[in-house]
This record gives sequence, structure tokens and C-alpha cells, in this order.
Amino acid sequence: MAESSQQHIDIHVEFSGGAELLFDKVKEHEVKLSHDNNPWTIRKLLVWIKENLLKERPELFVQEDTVRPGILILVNDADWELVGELEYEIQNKDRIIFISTLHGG
Amino acid sequence: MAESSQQHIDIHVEFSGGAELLFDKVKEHEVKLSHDNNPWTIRKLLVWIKENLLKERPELFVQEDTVRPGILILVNDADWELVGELEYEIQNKDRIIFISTLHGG
Amino acid sequence: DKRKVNELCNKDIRRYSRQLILPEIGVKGQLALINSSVLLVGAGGLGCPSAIYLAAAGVGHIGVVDYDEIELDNLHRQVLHTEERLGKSKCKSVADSIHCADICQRIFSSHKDNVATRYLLNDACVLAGKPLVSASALRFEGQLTVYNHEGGPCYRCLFPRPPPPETVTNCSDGGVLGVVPGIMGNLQALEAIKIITGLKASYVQKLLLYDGLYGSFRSIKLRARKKDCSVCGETPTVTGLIDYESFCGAGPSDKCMLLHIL
Amino acid sequence: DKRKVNELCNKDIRRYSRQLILPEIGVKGQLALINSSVLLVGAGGLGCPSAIYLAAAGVGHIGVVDYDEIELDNLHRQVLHTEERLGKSKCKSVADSIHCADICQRIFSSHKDNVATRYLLNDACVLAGKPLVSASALRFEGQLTVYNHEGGPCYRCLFPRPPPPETVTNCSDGGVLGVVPGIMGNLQALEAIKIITGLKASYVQKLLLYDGLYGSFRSIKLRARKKDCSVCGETPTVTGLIDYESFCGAGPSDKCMLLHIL
Ligand SMILES: [Zn+2]
Ligand SMILES: [Zn+2]
Repeated sequence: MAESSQQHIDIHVEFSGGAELLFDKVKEHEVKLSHDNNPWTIRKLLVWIKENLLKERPELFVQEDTVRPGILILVNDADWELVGELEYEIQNKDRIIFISTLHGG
Repeated sequence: MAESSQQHIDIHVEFSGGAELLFDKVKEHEVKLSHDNNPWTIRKLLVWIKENLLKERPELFVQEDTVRPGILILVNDADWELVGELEYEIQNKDRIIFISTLHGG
Repeated sequence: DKRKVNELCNKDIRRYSRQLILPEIGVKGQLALINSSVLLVGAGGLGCPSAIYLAAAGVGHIGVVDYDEIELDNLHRQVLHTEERLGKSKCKSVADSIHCADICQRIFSSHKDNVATRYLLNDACVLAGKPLVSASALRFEGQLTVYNHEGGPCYRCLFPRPPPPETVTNCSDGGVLGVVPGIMGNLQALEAIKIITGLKASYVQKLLLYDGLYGSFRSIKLRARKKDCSVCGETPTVTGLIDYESFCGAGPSDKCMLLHIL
Repeated sequence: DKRKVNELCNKDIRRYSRQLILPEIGVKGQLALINSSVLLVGAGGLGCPSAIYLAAAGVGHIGVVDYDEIELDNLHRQVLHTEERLGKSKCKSVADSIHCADICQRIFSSHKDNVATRYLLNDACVLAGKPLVSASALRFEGQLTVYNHEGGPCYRCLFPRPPPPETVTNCSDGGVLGVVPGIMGNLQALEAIKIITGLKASYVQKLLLYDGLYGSFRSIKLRARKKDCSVCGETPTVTGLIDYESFCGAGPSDKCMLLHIL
């Protein structure tokens, strides 16, 4: 793809349903991922988020190498299960959303 | 623009809020407008709709050379007033929506 | 009874605790709600749910304007009214249910034409400098916008000329699924609550279109306030209330519109 | 009282006339509503508005399950309950307000953990072949989806493992603006009405995300039913109800979830 000539990929990362509380209550993040020879997978993004965006209590966001149960990941408004989950290769301009399921009413 | 080399432009036309009742209750229409040397403006589209899509009582849709009062026109989800109203030049893939304002509750 | 409340009593603190702990509301927001006044125009399918949730949120002064009496075919959507109250005033029914002020005067000469009422209320709000949270519902569809607030348009900016009377379909003719005005009335109440508590209203210069048949919500960008608007523009020609009946022409009758003036 | 109604009486025709004239509903849809049964699990912020609009639409049999008593801090969102009924059963309060069946048994051993309840209800619906209209609301946000219907996923397809108990925030801790569950509960009622009347449900294999602070609605495409799901898959391991408390672990208590089983 054309991105290989770029220095980085730009993606939109969003947290909702309470997941944003672990990120200083900031819901929307514009993220620049510097390009190296290995593709940016969701697996790799989770590590990056944990090291760069997460403000507190990492165990409430990631467990082992994936998100903790109860968080849904969306890639461009579709369930990540439809695109390969952890192995999905992130493209420039992708919108990745982490939704904590609400329990309340 | 690139469209000049094409034979037609494809647009999406939609009616809602009751305006669809004048169009056999069909809300969404995929429309092919054959390309000639004059640009397709909203003004020209209204004449085309009246001649090709409208099923009944044209006076409830157009009056003089514009839509009748109470109908809002949207171009790509924005009020047509923001893009030039009758003189707006329709582009390939545009979404043009006609909304009749509801009175009820 | 319009004295300003400056602090929450213990009972209020308990009653509203679940919304008080929201940082966006807090004590300041709750006090704003308690000291606020909302006028509901129409105690029908939109007015009933709005009244319920505005009262539940603690809005201190709710006025209701409606001249209609309760009929059996109202009950599928006008959920504050009951079979026992058939034939009674809708206004009184709302007032009895939520303990709001009962302003049931026939304040509009043209109360049976909702296009005329819409222009009247728009002009009244512009002249009084109040926002207008306007919604409507018909069949499975709903529309909502906030007029005359923070640089957004008023009703006349969007619709300088009234629609021909024969194009206005009302709930009696077109039908409406009851829960659709329920959803729209709740969304109106939330817009009003946000305006009262100083939060940003979501539908200023935007029109929300809801289609319940498809579960689709779409938000449309509207024009800004028009400089040449006859009531909110720079050189208005409408500087007081006019004869709205003759402005709009005679039309079909239906009065299920609802508007809030804050 | 579960005899099937085959025709509308004159009073029904008048009462429901505004929705009867909708071609999508009609006499057939109204009869389906009158002959339908809906179970509301939870008579709180979501259950109250759902109950109101399902009853108003003519749903013939509404069951309510709730073991809680009415508290003052419920009233800002649980709009069928009143100050006069403080300390009384929520179930009974709903039943008294809308004349529904009062099924107030404590049917869940783990009634205080709503994650466990969610798995229990999911499994019960899958085993009984019933759709589940599920919603939740917290702070200014709401979520809604339909499980186990027309090839869409069940709750376990999406969440094979329960969330750690410490990650579950409830209304008591997180707060909620009352009209947000009002909006979500109304949307639930509309989904249920569409399923009952044979219209296409809008949120099968879709998740509606609502953020009331921004007025934004977003619809997300979910996975289909999973072949390897432990309850709705091809070789299920869950073939009867299990011990949900030990499956989910001890957790924070809150019971303001609502679900419909049709
Ligand atoms: Zn204006
Ligand atoms: Zn499943």
C-alpha cells in the first residue's frame, strides 16, 4: 500500500463506555505510529497503548496479551472479530475503538 | 474534474419525513444522470425529479422553480443553503436528501 | 414560589445523588435545574415524556400549555394520561401527575394550526431571547433541533415561508407509533437539561433525523442564523407577535407539537 | 388469561387507531401485540419507560422481575415509582401503574450480580429460543443490542469470559443522568414492538452506542453467531442453567439492568 513510503501511520483511537476513565477521561486520541518494517497489528497496538496512553490500573484494560474480558474492539465501526482480532494489520486512517460494556440502567 | 470523461454521474437521492409519499413511498433512489456539457445543478435536478421520479401531486413537491416551503434539501448531510442552493453543481456520488418537516407528536 | 434556591437540602442530595455525582452536573447543575423554568407547549406524545423526565431531574418550574381534552386514541402515546381521565384537560392531567404549574389558558388565537403555532412560538422565543427545543414525530420518524441558541438559526431562518396547509400531515391522519414521540420527547428533555446546566446543546444548527423503522439516527448540519431573517436578523421586520393565522393560511388541525422555552 | 385474541373490539380500534393506521402495524400487528408476552427483568431506569410504552402499545402480557424496594435515589430515573411508594416493591409499583402481571419471585440465586444475571438470562433465552433485547445506561452513555435473534450473536458469542468483577461500574458508583436510561428503555420497547409485529429488528448483530453528552448515535456491526459458542454454538457445552455466581465470581452489586424475553 501507499503507506510504505510514509514515515508513520495516523490512526484514530477512541475509548468509551467507561474505558476512557483509564485514560484521563479523554475519549478521543489522534495517534501517530512510527513506521518500521513490521506491520502494526492490534496485538502490537495494545502494547503501545499500555506503554504510552494508559494512565492507571493496566489490568483493567489488558490481560495477558489481549484486552480484558468485557471490552469490545471495533475497527472502522465493525467488531474486530470480523477482521482478524489481534492479528489485524492496522492501516493508515483506521479508527480503532475500545468499548467497555456498560452495566447499569 | 474526473467526471467529465464519464458518460454519467451517479447520485443517491432520498426522501424522508413524508416526502417519500409522493414517490410511491420509496425513500432511497440510486439515480444516473447522463452527462452533457451543462453542469447538473439542483435547479436542473428538480426538473428531472419532477419529470422522472415524482408520482403524484407535483405542487406538493415543487413550486415555481424551487421546492415548496417546508422541504429542506441536504447535500451530503448539510443544509443546501451552505453550498449554494439552486445553483449548487452536483458531483458524482453526491447524496441529495429532501426532508419534509414533520408536524406531529 | 420563584425564590432562588442556593443550596441543596439533604433530601435533594439523596434524591438526586445519582446525577449529582456526575461531574458534568454536580451541585451547580442540580441547583440550576431546581431554579430553572421550562414551558412545555403541548401535553401530548412529546410533552408527556418530556414532562416526566424534566420533573424527575428536578426542574423547578414546569409550565404546560395545552387546550385539549384527553381522548381514547391519545393513550397509546400520551403516557401521562389515563383512561380514568378521558374528557379531562390534558394540562390538568400533566399537572396532577408531575406536580407542575397548570397554565391552561388558551393563549393562542390560532391554537388549532400547528404551523401558525410554530411561527408564533419561534417569534416569541426570539423576541424573549430564549432557546426553543423543537421536536416532532409522525409514523416511525422523528425530527429534533434547537432554535435560537448560540448562533444557530431560528425557525424562520430555515423556513421563511410557511408550508402550504395541504402539505401538513398530522398525527390523526398519518398515524404514529407511540414510542417514537416517547424517544423524541426524552431527547428534548435531555437537550433542555443540558442547556439549563450549562452543558453544550447537541442539536444547535443541527437537525436530528430518526427513523424508528430502521433504527437510524442521522445528524444534519443546518445553516447558521441568517442576517436577513425577518425576526432574528440584523434588520428584523417582525418586532412583535403578528397574526399567525393569516400568515399561515387556514390549515389542518392538530396540536401534537411540543416546544420548550427555557 | 392467556387466551388468544383473534379480533379487535371497538374500544381497541379506537384506542390504538393512531398506530393501527400505520401500514407496518395494522390490525395484524395490533393483534400480535395484544397476544404477546414480554418479560421485563428489572423495574428500574430502563424497565420503567419500557413498561410504560409496551403497555401503551397494547402488549397483552407484561411480566416484571425485580427483587428491589424503591429508594429515594431511584426516583430521578425510575419514573413509574413515586415518593409515596418508598420502601415498597418495585415490581408491585410497576404492576400497580400499568396493570401488568406481578412476577416478583426471587428467581435468581445470584440476583445481586448483574454480570451473572446477564449470563443467566442469555442462556435461558438461548435454551428457550427467545430473543433478548438488552440495554444499559451509565453516566451519559447508553448501549443497546438484540441477542439470539435471526442469526445474530448471543451474549456469550461476544463475551465468552465474564469481565473481572472489579471492572463493572454500576449506577450507584458511576451515576447516571435519568433521561439516558429513559431513551434507551424506549428504544428497547420499540425493538420489542418491531419483533412482536414481525418487523425487522434494527439492532440484530449491531450494537447501538449513544452518548448523550454529544448527542451522538453510532451503530456498530457485530460478529455473527459463533459456531463454537458454548451455549448457542453447534456443540454447546452449556445445555442447562449453571451456577452463574461461581462462573462470574463475586462482584459489585447492582441490578439496574433490563432485558426483555419475548
Ligand atoms: Zn431567524
Ligand atoms: Zn452464542
